[in-house]
Amino acid sequence: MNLIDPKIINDFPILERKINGNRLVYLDNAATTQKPRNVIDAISDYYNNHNANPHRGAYTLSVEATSLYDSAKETVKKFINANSKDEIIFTKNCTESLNLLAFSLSGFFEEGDEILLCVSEHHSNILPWMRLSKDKNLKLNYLYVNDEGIIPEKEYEKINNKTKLVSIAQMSNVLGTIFPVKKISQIAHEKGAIVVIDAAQSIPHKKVDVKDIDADFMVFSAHKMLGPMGIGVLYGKKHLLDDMPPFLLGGDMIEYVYEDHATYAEIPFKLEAGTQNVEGAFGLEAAIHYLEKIGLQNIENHEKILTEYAMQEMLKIPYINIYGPMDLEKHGGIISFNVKDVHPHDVSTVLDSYGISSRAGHHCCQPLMRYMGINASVRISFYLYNSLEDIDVFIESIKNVRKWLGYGS
Amino acid sequence: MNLIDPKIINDFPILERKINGNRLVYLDNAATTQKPRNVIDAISDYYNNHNANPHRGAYTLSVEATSLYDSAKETVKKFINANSKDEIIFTKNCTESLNLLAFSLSGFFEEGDEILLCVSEHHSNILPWMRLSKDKNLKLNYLYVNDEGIIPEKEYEKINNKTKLVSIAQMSNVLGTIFPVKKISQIAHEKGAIVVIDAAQSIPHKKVDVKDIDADFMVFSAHKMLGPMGIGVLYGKKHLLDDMPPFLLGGDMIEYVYEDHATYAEIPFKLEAGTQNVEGAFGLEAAIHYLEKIGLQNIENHEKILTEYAMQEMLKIPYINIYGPMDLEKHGGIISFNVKDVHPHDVSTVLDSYGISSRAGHHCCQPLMRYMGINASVRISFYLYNSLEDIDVFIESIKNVRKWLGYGS
Amino acid sequence: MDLSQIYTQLIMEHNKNTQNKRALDDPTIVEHGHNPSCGDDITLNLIEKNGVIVDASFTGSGCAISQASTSIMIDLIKGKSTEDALELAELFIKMIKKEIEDDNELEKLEDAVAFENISNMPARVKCAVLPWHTLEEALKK
Amino acid sequence: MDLSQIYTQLIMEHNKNTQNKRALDDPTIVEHGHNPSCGDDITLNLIEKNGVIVDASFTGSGCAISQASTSIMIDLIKGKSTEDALELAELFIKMIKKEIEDDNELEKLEDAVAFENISNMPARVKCAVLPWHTLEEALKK
Ligand SMILES: Cc1ncc(COP(=O)(O)O)c(C=O)c1O
Ligand SMILES: Cc1ncc(COP(=O)(O)O)c(C=O)c1O
Repeated sequence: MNLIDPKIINDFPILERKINGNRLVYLDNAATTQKPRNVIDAISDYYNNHNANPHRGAYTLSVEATSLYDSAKETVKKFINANSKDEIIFTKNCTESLNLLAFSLSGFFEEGDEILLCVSEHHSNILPWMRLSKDKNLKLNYLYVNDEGIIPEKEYEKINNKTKLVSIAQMSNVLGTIFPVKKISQIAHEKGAIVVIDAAQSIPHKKVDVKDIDADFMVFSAHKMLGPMGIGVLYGKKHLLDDMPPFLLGGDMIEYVYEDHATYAEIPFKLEAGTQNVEGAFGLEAAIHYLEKIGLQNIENHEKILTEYAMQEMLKIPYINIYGPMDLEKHGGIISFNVKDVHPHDVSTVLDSYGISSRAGHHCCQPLMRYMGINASVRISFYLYNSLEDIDVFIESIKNVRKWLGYGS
Repeated sequence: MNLIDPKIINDFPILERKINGNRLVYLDNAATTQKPRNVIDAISDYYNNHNANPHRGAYTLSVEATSLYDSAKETVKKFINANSKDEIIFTKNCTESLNLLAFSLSGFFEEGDEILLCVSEHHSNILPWMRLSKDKNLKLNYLYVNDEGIIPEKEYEKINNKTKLVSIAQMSNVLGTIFPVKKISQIAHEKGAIVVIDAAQSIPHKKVDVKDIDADFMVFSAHKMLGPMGIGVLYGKKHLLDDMPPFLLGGDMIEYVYEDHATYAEIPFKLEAGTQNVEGAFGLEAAIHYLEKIGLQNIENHEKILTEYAMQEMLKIPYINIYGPMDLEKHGGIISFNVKDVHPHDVSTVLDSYGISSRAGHHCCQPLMRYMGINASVRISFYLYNSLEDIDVFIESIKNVRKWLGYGS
Repeated sequence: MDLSQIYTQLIMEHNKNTQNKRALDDPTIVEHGHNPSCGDDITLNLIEKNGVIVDASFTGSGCAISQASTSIMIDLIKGKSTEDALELAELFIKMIKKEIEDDNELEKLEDAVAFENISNMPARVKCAVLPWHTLEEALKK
Repeated sequence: MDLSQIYTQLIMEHNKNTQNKRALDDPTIVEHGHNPSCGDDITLNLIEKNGVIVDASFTGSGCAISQASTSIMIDLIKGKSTEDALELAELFIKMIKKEIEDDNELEKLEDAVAFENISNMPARVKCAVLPWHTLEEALKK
């Protein structure tokens, strides 16, 4: 297992920035990632050379924009190993993808049915299902994790014949746990439930294959995988998407519109209303090309080395409390922790003064925080452009935190 | 009244492109607009120097991203003369803004209430209200236009005490008609109705003041006003936004989330779920700065001159049939027409061979097309970078259309 | 893009041809086909007897490409067996997708070969294939 | 950003100070204040008699900035009339917004002036003003 060639940091212009006089050490990749030059250039290229409204025009530019948009779908399709590019729906972010699902799947549920989540879900993978459950009198159930952030075997017994949908993140954005989604999908399918995979934190960092998982739906955001903001993905099996009523209504998703009724187009158009973000699609495609050039397996290995090193050094510091699995096979490149006596926000402020971007708070996972009995935590998260030196800077800086806050050490 | 300095075309890199060997004459501005260099550069600058997830981080980059995002809201607020930047909600496009409204306003309606649109509305301003009407047993009513695309006085009698909402485009994207929205707003308010202004086609081309119109809500898309794709705006009066339940649910729009219930943040956060498109906001701000540098009044004048010239030349061609108002005071820079015996798509294809981007079809306005008794039309639409020469090229080319299709002239 | 490869004389003649564009008495199969985004809208009328298409016509409206393609298709399928007609439809669609390797195969399409170049104009492909898709729907029922 | 301007000795002492962080018997006003996004969460207890704040304390949890700001505020408002306390709140918020022109005005804020530099750290402003907003809510009821 090797680290990625450190020269790739030259592909990321923002990493030349100084923060408070120090080199930027960007460790908030779970929130959003920095962009390589080829993605930034793709966006400029799009507006400099090809911009038009796709799908509607008979003229050259519009045809070009349409074909760029379609090509991006083809690239996403291959990236996740879907069957057809019509199974790829572009949204504005992972959150919209999940809202679309909760809305358009509502017809699949009957009073008393159960929806099962994990307690570690992001708010975006809780709230839409909560609203749906209230509207349709469903039961919202949770899988609970153990002290190390692992779901114990016994929890899976909650998947029963009443369970109509299981929606779970493949990787927790707080604990870093990689959940066994393939197995969960299999159990859920045995009980006849629909399986939704929130791949927001996994797909940027490892190869994800919808067929292998046998996901019915999968959602993620471009901005967490080197791509631009403002574009997200919903994957769905064709026969399921075919049966779903549209979510947003408007231009480009219709067949016929009358004053008092309307018919809708086929997928994927049915689920994409209004002018689509071709810039975003083109940028996402460039990001996927970059990821594939580096190699997903290399990225996964790189982050494993970083995570192992960081954990090892952090465990040496007695006043640091780390959450999440100690078994690194089950742990992606996200580490949540607390420093004794110091509030996470103060930790983050001190780290920032050394150039380190870290996140403090509930990480949009209040139910998990409450379940763990904490208010907030500090989180660092890695990506392909991080280095062992970044971790050294972090370890050195974290050792200064308590001093700044007036504690002996 | 003067034309804008033609040198500004140098600000738009794409206008150097050749289409089928000819200079690009981009006349599909009602669909989407081309971007000036300062907007394209702003996007690069954002990713090269400032990118982070806003609102959640205590570190420098995140604070910067937050302040760029807020600054964009402040700029939009001033641009439309809103009271507070909290009245500005960013969406992904005008279509999402309208869907958000139809969803979040549903509690304002009771069975039997009426929603009033104009027959010339874009599908995006029809379908969300149609679904709402079906769900809540409301009546969907239309104002009809006369032969010139003007709403006759008598139509306004349809605004009555049952009318709970009037949603209307300030400018029709087919007819080019500029509707008297201030007057409509006044009549509607007298009857106690909520007023929604679809400014998608107006705000890029003239000064629009929400206070002057007294709009309760206003919606538009950045991509039609020199800004990037993937970002739209919903303006709403604060007290109305305050009372509205959220539409999309997820990260960043919450106060407290428990396993079985949740409370939501204040506006604007409540209405903006998930990671927001800071790139888009920053790009939109750059677009507004560009528009203000040129001056909205100058843009309006420029387009008036172009429209007048184009109309004058087109009226000389006997086999061209123009739709929309002949009174140019009521007519923005959009001209819809048909060429005798030739289907609009063929017209558009022939124009494209001369480098001209025009649009053919129903322009997402099927009810209007049906009302006018046509299947489709050709549309040309102008913006600040178009010139009298562009119109000359168009007029010359349109004269060749019938020949290509095998007609004598 | 060379317009003259698209708006050929043959295609323009068929666009204006009203011989195939007419009502048909007692059709045995009527199939409606449309491209909502363009507004192309045709109704294909067929009289099928013992597996042979003895007469065919169409009504509706649309662009020159869709109208001509429909008219040329009707000339081609009249008198053919339904199997042969379906085979032609498959061949036409393959041609448009540039999936035909053996150029000799194209000969079977006769005048319809005039649409070979439409694949260079992605926005108009739908127009050219509309009648053929409609034919497939009609015969597969 | 200079950390030593933020994490001053005074602020750090108040952060660790437990004198003002305690329950209060029979408070006449109890107000809850929170920053959901940070997790800062305080409960302000006041005993008001004849328009004067005779005792005050707080409970809850939060970052050093919010804890210290609350503690310093409590020292400041104890013994003050409710009007004076509200005036101080206004002044404090103005200071953070950099809206104070006359530096002499700042003197009234005594130790709370230690938070003047927090305006250079927009992410932490909310923490510093939390107790003051909570006080306003408490007294305006
Ligand atoms: C009048 C009008 N309203 C709404 C829209 C929808 O805008 P968008 O497609 O950007 O959501 C458009 C443009 O397509 C329009 O012209
Ligand atoms: C696990 C998980 N799901 C969903 C989301 C929501 O993504 P977005 O904010 O891009 O919609 C995130 C990130 O914020 C996440 O970490």
